[in-house]
Amino acid sequence: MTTLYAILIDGMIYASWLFLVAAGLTVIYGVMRILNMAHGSFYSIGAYSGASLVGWYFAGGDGAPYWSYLLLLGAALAAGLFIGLLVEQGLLQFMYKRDEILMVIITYALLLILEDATKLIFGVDPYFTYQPYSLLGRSSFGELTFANYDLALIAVSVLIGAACWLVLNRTNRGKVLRAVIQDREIAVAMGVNVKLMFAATFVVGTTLGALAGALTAPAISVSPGIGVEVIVLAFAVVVVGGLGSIEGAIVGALLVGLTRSVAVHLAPQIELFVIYGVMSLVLAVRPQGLFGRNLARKI
Amino acid sequence: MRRTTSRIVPTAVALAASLAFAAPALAADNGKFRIGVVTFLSGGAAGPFGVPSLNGAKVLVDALNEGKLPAPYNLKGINGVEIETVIVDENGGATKQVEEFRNLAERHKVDAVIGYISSGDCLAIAPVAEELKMPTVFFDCGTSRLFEENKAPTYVFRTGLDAAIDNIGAARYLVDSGRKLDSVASIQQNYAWGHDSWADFSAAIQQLKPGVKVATEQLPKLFQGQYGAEISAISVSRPDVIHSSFWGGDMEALVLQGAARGLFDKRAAVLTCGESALDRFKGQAPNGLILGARGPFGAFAPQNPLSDWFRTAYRGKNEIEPTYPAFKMAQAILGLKAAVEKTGAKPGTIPAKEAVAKSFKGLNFESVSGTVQMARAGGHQALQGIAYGEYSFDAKSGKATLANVRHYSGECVTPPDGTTAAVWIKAGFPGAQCK
Amino acid sequence: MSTAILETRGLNRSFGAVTAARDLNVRIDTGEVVGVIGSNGAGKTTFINMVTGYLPPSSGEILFEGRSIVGQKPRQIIRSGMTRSFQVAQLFPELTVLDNLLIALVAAEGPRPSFFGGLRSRERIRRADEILDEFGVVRYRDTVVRTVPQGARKLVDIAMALIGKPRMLLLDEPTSGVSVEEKFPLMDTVMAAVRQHGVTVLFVEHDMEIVERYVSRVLAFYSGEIISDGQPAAVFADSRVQELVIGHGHGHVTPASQRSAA
Amino acid sequence: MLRLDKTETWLLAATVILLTAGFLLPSWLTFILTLAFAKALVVQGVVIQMRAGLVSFGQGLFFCIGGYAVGMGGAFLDVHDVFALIGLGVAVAVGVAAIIGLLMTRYRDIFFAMLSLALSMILFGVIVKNPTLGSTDGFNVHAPTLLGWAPQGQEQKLAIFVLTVLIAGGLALALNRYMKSGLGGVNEAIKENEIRVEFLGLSPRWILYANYLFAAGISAVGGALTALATGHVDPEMAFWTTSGEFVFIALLGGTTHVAAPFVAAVLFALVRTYALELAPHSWQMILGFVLLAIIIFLPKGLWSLVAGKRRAAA
Repeated sequence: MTTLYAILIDGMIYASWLFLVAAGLTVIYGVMRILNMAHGSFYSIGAYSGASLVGWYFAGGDGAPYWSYLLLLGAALAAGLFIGLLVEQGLLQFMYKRDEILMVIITYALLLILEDATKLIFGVDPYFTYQPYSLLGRSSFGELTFANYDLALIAVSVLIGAACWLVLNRTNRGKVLRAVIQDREIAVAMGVNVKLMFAATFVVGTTLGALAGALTAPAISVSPGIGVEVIVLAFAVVVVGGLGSIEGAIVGALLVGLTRSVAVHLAPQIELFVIYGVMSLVLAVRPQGLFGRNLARKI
Repeated sequence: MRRTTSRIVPTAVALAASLAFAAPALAADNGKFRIGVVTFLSGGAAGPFGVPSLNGAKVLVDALNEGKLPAPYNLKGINGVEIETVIVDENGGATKQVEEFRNLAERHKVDAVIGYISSGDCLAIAPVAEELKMPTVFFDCGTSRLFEENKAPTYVFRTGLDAAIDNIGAARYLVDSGRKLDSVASIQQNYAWGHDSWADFSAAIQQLKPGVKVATEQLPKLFQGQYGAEISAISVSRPDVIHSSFWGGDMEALVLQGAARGLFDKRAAVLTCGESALDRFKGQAPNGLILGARGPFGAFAPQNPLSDWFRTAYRGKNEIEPTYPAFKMAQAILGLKAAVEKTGAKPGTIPAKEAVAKSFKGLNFESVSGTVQMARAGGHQALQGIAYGEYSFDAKSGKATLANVRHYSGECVTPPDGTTAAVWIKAGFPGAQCK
Repeated sequence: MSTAILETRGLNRSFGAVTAARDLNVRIDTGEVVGVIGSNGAGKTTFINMVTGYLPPSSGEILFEGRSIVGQKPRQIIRSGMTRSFQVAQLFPELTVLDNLLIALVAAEGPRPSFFGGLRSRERIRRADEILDEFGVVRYRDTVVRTVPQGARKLVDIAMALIGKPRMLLLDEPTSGVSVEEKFPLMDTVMAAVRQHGVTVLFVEHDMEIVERYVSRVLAFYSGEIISDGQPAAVFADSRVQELVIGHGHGHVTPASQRSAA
Repeated sequence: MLRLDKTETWLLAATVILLTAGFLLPSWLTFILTLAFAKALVVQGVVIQMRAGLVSFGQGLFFCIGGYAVGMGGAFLDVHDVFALIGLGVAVAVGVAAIIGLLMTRYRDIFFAMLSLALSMILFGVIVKNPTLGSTDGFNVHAPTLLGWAPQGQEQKLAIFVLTVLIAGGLALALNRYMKSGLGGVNEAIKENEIRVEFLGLSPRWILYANYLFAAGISAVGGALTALATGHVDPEMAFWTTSGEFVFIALLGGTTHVAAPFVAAVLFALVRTYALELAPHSWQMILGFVLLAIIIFLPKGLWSLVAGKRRAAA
């Protein structure tokens, strides 16, 4: 019994984290058809800026601790905006003619660069900024205790998921975006400023990545390589859900998150394979992912 | 397109050739004692291990070149020869490391190599070091397989301890501290280090306290960072003791998340690599958390002129206390220095590699961790004790110290030659001398 | 009494609510040259796609030389002797015209191309040059297809369809996207080649002059149905065809060409 | 016909030059070359798939199989002859490819890339979970024998270099034939327009399948030679970043000429070694910039440089 709801809560927490990590990736792919390998770097940059800013804030000592949450968000936004604009304006905008797979490789190069850049800027010592995490305290369900911060994370990712979905499906901007997704040429013909759309989307995507990092930072010890670790995870989630679909990312995250937590509780031995297992399985049955559209070519 | 090979083939060859001739120039024989230092500068192991060890190396090498060390190491550099280091990033896998090792030996013409944190790299490098007759000192990697597979070493030495000792020591500490110890939960990173550590610990604890139950065995992926599900699983299994060989960021994350979720309330937990974060926990780790340092290093290192000097010098350069990786690196360098100088080559000269290897074998030398005897694996493996203690944080001073420290002599926790750790534990530690 | 080479019985196909083919019963005899007319969305291309196995029919029977080919893959149907060309020429844009033909020749030699036998064998190049000559596109021999004009691309597309020595050839709007002055020369070349190989032809066409000039029989499609079938003169005289097809047909010649040019 | 075309003559020449060079160059360099050529064979596997429009981010799967076949053959099956070991690796790799190829050939573009990545990561997981295979530490390869002859130390390294150059040369000839063969042409055609290939009466899937098996085989040879040269295998071989490196080298050289991957692999090894020394803290960044530069300025790889020069000269 305990195990059951442990599985559920753990699954939910992990799933919400997975979604946070995957959201930016799927948004960018959905609009720009770029499978962004550098997403992990945006995650770690967010984590580092969040951690260092908060760390600096608490090092200063006096100052209401609760402001640190705003600092986390601020750091994420700043980092996301900066790096997003830098990469999009400085590099990607000249590459949109290239085919999808080449974009993957371009972003792979970006990953290599950003990983070392982060290292040069923030050093290799792990950042350990626990305050925002321990600040919220814990709550107990029967014999199980959970950190309120983790539970709050669920709320946050629900909010973000809802926001993305609403923007895409309920606003004019979103409708225009979907037009761009459907057919770039026609959108251009309709006078949509695709360049702007792309820039905006990319920045949103990177910011989401950075946000995921910043929100994770207090719960972990931020050290080199965390970015690379999340890429493959995020890919798995997005591919399972269907590339470019927010709904897909949500379902993918839940599926992977819950399956994993079942494995951890009932069969720790197979934990390592769960994610790739789920991914290969889904792809084998439904190549385009659960929510992916596959377009037969017109001849 | 076809005709183009005509250009590329010669270019390639020319390029290769030019490099070949460029090589000696690169390894200018400047009469300095060249040491290849290989440690993690990138990836997850850089922060907790790589950089502290590199800082340790820098502090020591600079001081040696200035002849600033206390006796018996007051002879300048190594045997009076100035030391020059060639630093290599250990990141990137064993294949790449073998390639880089050959570069060090044959292109940079180093006189010795010190390094390697990853057991995989040590296993891959050992045979190459023997083949190239290159004195090589492994300062940190802990795999028991190192000298089990490389039975008759000549040029390979390890001044760090076998990981089996961490876990035998941990088991003894738990038993001796007389805690309630009916069930043990395990959480290890899912790779060789974690597997081996748990295998040794569970075997040892079974020997010392028969009938201990295993509550759960968790094996999260290396660098996973999120341990929510694992922590719940452990809490649900209600163990008396938790054993973990986690290191670096993963360990800090586990402690933080576990503490926040009361994982360590009313139960003991032992972290075999915990000491490396002693000053980083800042009270986030619960008092009473049992920490190890993979030997008498870092905060466990005894007071002696060398360790006092090292602590001060390290603090002076890096504003923080040296952790165990820094101590282990220092120990490796001191070992090499001692070995070279014991060859009796006249000061100011670099003795032949054979001579260095010969005098390193079975060497006794003073180190930042006390006296080290190269007394295992036929004189190629350091024999030292291990210590464990409880984390205790003083909120007022904001300083963390170690309480209830227990030391175990090398003879107590180290298998004698001719038997493997696993066999020795199973047999009930025959010949172990513990006071 | 000539024999049917292609026959469809009660062929139906619908995309969701839209019916692209309703109860099509067509019988084409060996040696015929049949034109298919109809406004856009009348189901002409759908018909060809079903017959060549690109679209599975919702229901109905397709017989090629008496054997049912429903459920067969395009490649199987092609091998059994019925090939097609495309409304938008389907070529290998980054390869030269010559290489396009060479690959078609390799394909014609069998379903398992050789691992090590060179693509540019003397024999194949000789054949390719003959074809280039036959279709009057020699001057594009070594040009990358991407940069070759529409008309020539159409010819190469059709030439590749003929390399397999088919007994039946389906042409999907052979002149769409081709400039007015190119049209007749193009069709002349194609029909000459076709006659020389003695191939039965069915082609979809918007341009009524083309249809009138080359076909022996016309099928008029309207919203998935055949509303008229017979001698060109008779079909064109049909009032429903006048109203539903030709009216639209002409109206759509230009858009069609734009579409395929895009 | 066994008439050699120009490329083949040059390949033979290069092989001979390298063989002689092996006895003159310092051993650290021959070692780098050995690894580079072995790696280049894996890259060839990536390249022939790229020519068909598929980018494999999981070629490490077969690289690793080749390597572990050598290691395990020596450790568990008591097979020590290099040719037997390499053969074993190829057999296993092609066998595995024959099964998963049935699945893989259904995918294109990033789906192919992602799924190949996932599959090689599964192998990584399997090995990591397996203590008898040394988990992440891997294990050392037993000293191999060449048809009964058991060279030692320096001699052994040289023998493996010679072996690698000979095998690489031979495979280069075969690949050159393959690239210019009917099948090679059709592979490019599939990249250009798969539907047309189907409408020419061919089965793109069957052809991609054949291509996939071929690629798996070559990559396994590369893995086997790497294992023989380094004397050690570990799961890193199947990790996705390793596969990323192969894609990197493939782009560096370009897919237009059979010799490109070899040159690219050598350059890569040298660039990396020196980047590692000049900037031990930021060598990845250097690689990243090189890769970007290649994509932006030489989209067809270094080879276009040479080809371009030729055109200019002509």
